[in-house]
Amino acid sequence: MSEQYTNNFLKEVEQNVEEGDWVKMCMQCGVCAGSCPLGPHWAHPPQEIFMMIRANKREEVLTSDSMWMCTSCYNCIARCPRELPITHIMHGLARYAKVQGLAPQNQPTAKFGQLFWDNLMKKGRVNELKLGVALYFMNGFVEGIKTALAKSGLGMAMVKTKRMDPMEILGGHGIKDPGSLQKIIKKAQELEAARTQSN
Amino acid sequence: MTDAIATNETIVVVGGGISGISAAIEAAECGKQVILLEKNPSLGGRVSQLYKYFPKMCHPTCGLEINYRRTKANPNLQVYTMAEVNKIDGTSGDYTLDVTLKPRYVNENCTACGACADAVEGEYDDEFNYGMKKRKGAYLTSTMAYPQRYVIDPAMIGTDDAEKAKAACTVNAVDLDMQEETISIKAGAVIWATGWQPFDANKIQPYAYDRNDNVITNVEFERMLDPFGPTGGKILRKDGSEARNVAFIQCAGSRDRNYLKHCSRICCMATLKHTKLMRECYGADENWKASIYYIDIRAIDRIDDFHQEVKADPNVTFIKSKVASVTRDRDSGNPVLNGVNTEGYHRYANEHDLVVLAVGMEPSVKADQLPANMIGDGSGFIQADAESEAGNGGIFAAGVAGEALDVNRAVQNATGSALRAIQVINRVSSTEA
Amino acid sequence: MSDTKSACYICKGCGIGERLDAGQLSNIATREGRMQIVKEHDFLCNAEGVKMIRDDIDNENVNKVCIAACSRRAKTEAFNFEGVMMNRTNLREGVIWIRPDDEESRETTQEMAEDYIRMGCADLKYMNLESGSGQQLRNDHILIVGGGVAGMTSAIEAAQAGYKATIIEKSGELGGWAGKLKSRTPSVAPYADPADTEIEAMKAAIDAFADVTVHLNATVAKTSGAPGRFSADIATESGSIVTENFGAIIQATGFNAYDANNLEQFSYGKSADIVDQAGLEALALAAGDGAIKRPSNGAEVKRVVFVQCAGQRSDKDGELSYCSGHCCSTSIKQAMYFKDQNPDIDTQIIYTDLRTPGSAGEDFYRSGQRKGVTFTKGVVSEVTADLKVKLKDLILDEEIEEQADLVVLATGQVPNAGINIDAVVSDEDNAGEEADNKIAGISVLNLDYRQGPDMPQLRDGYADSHFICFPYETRRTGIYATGTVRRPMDIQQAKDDAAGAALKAIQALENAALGRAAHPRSGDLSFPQFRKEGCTQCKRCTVECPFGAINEDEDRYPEFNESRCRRCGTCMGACPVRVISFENYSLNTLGEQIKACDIPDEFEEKPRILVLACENDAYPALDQAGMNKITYNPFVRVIPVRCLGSINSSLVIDAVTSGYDGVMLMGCPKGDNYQCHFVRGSEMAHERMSKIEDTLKGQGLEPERVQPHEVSIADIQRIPQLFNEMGELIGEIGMSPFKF
Amino acid sequence: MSKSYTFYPGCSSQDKASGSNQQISVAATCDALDITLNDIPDWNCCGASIGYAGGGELPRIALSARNIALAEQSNPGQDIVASCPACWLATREAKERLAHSDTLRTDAQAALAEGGLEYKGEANVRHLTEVLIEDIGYEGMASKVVKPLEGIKVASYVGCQANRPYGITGESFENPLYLDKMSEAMGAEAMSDYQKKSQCCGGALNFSEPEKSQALVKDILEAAYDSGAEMLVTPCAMCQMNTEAFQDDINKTYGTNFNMPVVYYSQMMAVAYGKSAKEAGLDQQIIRASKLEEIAAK
Repeated sequence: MSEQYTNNFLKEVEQNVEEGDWVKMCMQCGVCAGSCPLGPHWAHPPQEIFMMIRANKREEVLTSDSMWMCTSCYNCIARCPRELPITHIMHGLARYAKVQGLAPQNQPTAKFGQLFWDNLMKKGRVNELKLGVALYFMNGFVEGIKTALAKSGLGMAMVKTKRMDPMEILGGHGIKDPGSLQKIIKKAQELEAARTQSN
Repeated sequence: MTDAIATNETIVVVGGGISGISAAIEAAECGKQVILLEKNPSLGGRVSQLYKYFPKMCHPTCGLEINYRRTKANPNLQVYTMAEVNKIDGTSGDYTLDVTLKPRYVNENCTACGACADAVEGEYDDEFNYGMKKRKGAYLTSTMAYPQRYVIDPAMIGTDDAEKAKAACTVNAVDLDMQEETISIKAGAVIWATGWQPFDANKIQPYAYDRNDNVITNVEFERMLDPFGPTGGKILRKDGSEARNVAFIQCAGSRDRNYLKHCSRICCMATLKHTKLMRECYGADENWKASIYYIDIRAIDRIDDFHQEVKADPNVTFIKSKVASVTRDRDSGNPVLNGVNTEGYHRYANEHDLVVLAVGMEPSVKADQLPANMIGDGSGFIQADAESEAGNGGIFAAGVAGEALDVNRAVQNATGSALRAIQVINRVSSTEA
Repeated sequence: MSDTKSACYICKGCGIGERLDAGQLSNIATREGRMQIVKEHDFLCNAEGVKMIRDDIDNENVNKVCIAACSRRAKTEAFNFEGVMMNRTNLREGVIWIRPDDEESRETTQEMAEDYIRMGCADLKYMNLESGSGQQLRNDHILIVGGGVAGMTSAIEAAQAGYKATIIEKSGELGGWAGKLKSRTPSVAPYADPADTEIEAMKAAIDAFADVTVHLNATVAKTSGAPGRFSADIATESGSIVTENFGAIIQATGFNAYDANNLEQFSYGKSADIVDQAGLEALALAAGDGAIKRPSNGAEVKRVVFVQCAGQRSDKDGELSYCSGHCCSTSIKQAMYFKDQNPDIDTQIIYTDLRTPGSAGEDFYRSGQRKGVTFTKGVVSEVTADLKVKLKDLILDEEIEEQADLVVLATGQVPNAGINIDAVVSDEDNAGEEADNKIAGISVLNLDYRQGPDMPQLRDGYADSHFICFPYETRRTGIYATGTVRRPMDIQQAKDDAAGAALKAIQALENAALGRAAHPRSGDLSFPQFRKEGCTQCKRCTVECPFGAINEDEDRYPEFNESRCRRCGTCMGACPVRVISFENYSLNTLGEQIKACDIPDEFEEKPRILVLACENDAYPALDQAGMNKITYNPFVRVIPVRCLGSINSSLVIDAVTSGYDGVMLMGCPKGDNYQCHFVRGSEMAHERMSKIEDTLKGQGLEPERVQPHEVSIADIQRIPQLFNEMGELIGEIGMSPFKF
Repeated sequence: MSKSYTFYPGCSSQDKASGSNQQISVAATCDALDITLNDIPDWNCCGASIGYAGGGELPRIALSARNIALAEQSNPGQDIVASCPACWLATREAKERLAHSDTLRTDAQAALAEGGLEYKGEANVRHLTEVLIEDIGYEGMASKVVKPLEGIKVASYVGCQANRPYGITGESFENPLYLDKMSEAMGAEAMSDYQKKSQCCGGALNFSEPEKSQALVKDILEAAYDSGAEMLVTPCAMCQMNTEAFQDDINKTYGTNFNMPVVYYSQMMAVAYGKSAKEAGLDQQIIRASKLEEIAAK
């Protein structure tokens, strides 16, 4: 109770979240909330999340599924009268929640995002087939079969139109030396961890 | 015309809106020689285009009438219309202004009898009504116009209408050969009162002003309410139907880093006034609705009572929200406002008959475009230089040229600027005495 | 009156010649108007026409000129003859433009014009040249009451213009509230940080001016006189009274802080850690560059909450209904005191509408956010003595309770305008407790005016000022209110305002020296005089003068103070025995115009409707009706008047009893949002008309034959409509029985 | 004379990937316009808009930094051009962040050093449409047309990332007109009244939150039909995939019967420039753009 509106969480966000030091600049006009294509699916629209951060509602914010609704359409950024990089702050908050282990369980975008990242990390380029398959089986084997069947029509169409290659399962695109890229990224991850508490 | 009779004890006021007029008259009534320069054919500026003032709901022309009478009665005050300043040279107590006088094509013989206007046919956009109405090529800006002298639209020169106007004038007032000329004016001090212009609503793309006929600006709405305005005092949509469900979008362009970063101060009060005018307009008929979408209602100081009165009006709704976008309803084609009421997160998509954008004020001449070296703030308003409150040497901003102000504050500010100009003049005369 | 020579010039331009029989008008001017010279001209306002008039003035000694042409509002530059008496007979906007150009209208239109010629000549006959009172004095010394930022600024600005100033400050030092601030909100870009109040610099500047005198711990014991010759008794520190003369007065008596003890819900007074904004400034000054400490225990403040609109914008009894304007920026500035010293201190501002207008305001708001000040849109319901802040968070839509260790209440400004004289006056009728409270208060000016010791007040106790077009115009000529006594404002606005007030004071004393009237009849040299032998000492003129221009002398006769007078003529309208007049505007000039108009006998079925129209609004509206060619009833005869206040009931009664079928008084809107340029003129006229109803009935006349109306300058269509309605009414109730 | 740029194709544009038809048509178009595109050797994925979840800030930026470093190494002085809006955006964003933050720049440099690379950040990062509009111009594009796309009514679906936050200089975020102008330069008829030009299609969330984003796609297609269009044209692989590939699902969900071809502006241009349907990648449409094919066959 008495912790209401102490700036602890705001400071935490400013230190650890991508573009987090912009949060304090919001003037609660709500143009972001009204501009988001998935707006209706946000339990807490961006402007409200900013207010919650100032109100020190750490748990509520980080366990929220809202940030994961961001489609990266940049409408909010384009319209924000205070020039807050809202899209990036939402990404940053989502990522931070995930790192803190507070992101909602089975949040599909959180999972897919991780799959995507792991996928590209393997070879330096995205392997769409493997990504697709992984996506289908994201919620377990049985679910996966269902999805796969449901989507097989699409899969076939993609294959038919040469926009998907079944052979990719055996390899597919990639950069010459994924190892060097992985080194670079590993270093980047270490440096970022050092800069924030996100480890 | 020969150069104006002016010395380095003359005060030149640039801009004939309410601030410029006030500064000029107040100084002249202290016995100073004053020259007032206005770029339009008549004085009055933006206030002359307003139908009513907040908070008294009285008519700007009422105060203008008194000011014009004071002007006519005062031999110390010379007025030049259609005059623009190109350059100001010199220093405090000794300036020379380089001024261009555009041809009016009507000389001082004019009696404002209107014969020329009756004689011509061609019609042109009426800037006084923000182009919502047409006017003749020979015209008087309004029946309150001062000087009460007709003017001929340069676009009419060379047409048959021009000759018709000349032929119709029985007092040899129409002079089609009038040429643009440049004069130089001496001055001891200059008061810069070039005022403001409404922010260009086309730039506010989310609100579709450029693509939706039923999205207009607050200054256009104001013209509609004037019985002699484009709609004869009715609140109409482009298609001629009455607008009874009107949305007002505050901070349209203001408080927004994408457009104007400053708060324009007057827009909240203007919108509150507009809801009162809607009530006046629809009278006993209760079938009307005004919705105000706002971030903060800035009805500063004593006039907050005005805000309270409007809040008490059952037909007026306040929504705490910066509208995200204005779209069109698929079936009715009516404008739809999309956004979120941030007082507890309520999403809306509201259909209205008419949307009024409360566009803000931007300085007509930005500080960095001035013909003399003056300091501006980040928004293009002129500010006093570091050394003194007294301003940039002998050049002083008055009214909205210096900050977004309402009429009352603009006049106050202009009166103070008049004194600062007089201080310079008195210093000059004492050293030369 | 003996050596006058009158001339009438009839213009035939702008269609007047075609629409009217000018020859006939000339005959009337000569025969009935008794004009010694009558000339017609095709284009009177051109150089040749004007020369014709000028020559008659120079060579024929013409000193009374009747210009029968367009409205007095048109071509004023052309018809401008110094030193002669002149009037304008409006044949264009007033006759041909408001009548249809057809055969059947021709006769009535001509008659209209003929009447106006008769009236113009009559008016001229009784007009005299303004002579003034001979009271003019020049005094370039300005009395400034109040040594706060506004008063100091007025003094400095006046001195910089070469005028003398004397500041009377009731406290022991200059600076007022601003002097008690650690810093002020910034007035120059980038509007990012608290700025120096510059009070010390201003004090130094005042010391440096030889012509600025300062009396500390002093008050004004008595003020008498008028612009140009005010006399003030100054009760000085030593207790002695110093009497000095001044040309004009500026009242810069500022505000008192709202008494936060009224705000029980916020526990002010129950904890030392709950302060108002002034209290916070004191703490900040005490802290210097160090951390601000909690008054209760001297511990460093970790968490400060600012409660905006504390006791303001409220409908609660004893709280302020208005917004003090500066408090949002002030709280931001005060939050910066903490943040600039130690960014880890939590500072929260709880507001309903954040009001930081303009370019400066919005930049300062952003700067506050950048520094980490937290802004919460919410309503604080309670602050407990142990500093729990209970609020409704309007964004997160929840009731919450927070723990602060310092609470700052943003309370409002209460004007210090002296005694509410209207309350006093109204109490002569009904003395009640609540009225007594209103009277409570100490006079700041102690005017020895018949109308009371201080300036009239507006709602909420703010000192008089016409608050849109003419912010400085008060009902006490030559006395200007400035700063927070006039309207809530911040330091920058007060400085702007004070510079303007200084100009008005300078203007007032310069014009007083020349006997020229102040706004709105600026430059008018006419002056009210009265016939002592006729006066019954009824005091009406003194009471009704909106500007308190009239005192009573030791013999209880009215004493007119020229430079206080605004020349509206309300006194002339008030006088039951008709003894007050101006040289060029009197019951005679009006009465004779009314008489001069030809009244056909009732069988001709040509009624006469007399319209007395305010020259400020109704008359310009009629001109515009003419410009828009809006036609109206041909039996209307319009006389422009300075103000409806100048209309004496006897004029109206004379009119209806001499055959006019209707009389209409066209004045400005009255009441709280009055638009009357002379404040109460229009109101007085309505009162007077309501009082003559019985007289009319006694004469067997329908009261509706006399109609006062509130009209505005924009009633271009409505006024002609009212004329026509009056015409119809007369059709219904019949012509006046008083046609002889 | 030929114009040369360093080219960043991006994952989806690879052979047998979801956007391969874009790559094919881009090649054909550039060939017609005498534009030389030199691939960034050994480019890697940009991390796209979804990379944040697994990647975080610096690692994501490092991905783009590597591409920029490689580009500057291989083709010094050349602008980096991407055809995929996501690739363009990620790369340009990374460049700006690195320019604005010394911390990020130092860290990124340190990371790249692990791969023996050095980041300069001098090259401009541009989208192919920028190149076409600014370096070739609408007249320039029109001048190469051999088969005007007469009678084809297209709705320009600009989408998000080709439009916000950077977009094309001088264009509006809410109502961008450049695709209309390009279509008209090709002789097609642009439906100027198209209301969903810059409406989001759900992007990557089409995979994780199909129902939610397909609701958006439904509006996009519906508005296209409302505007009288018979074909959607887009600059974005993600948009193309989302608006074309799921029309069946949407028809099932909403009982609509959408069947609107969705092509890349580059496919449209390739046809107008006289390339074959195959060269224009039209054989890879799930919903055949038959009208374009007809013209191509002429």
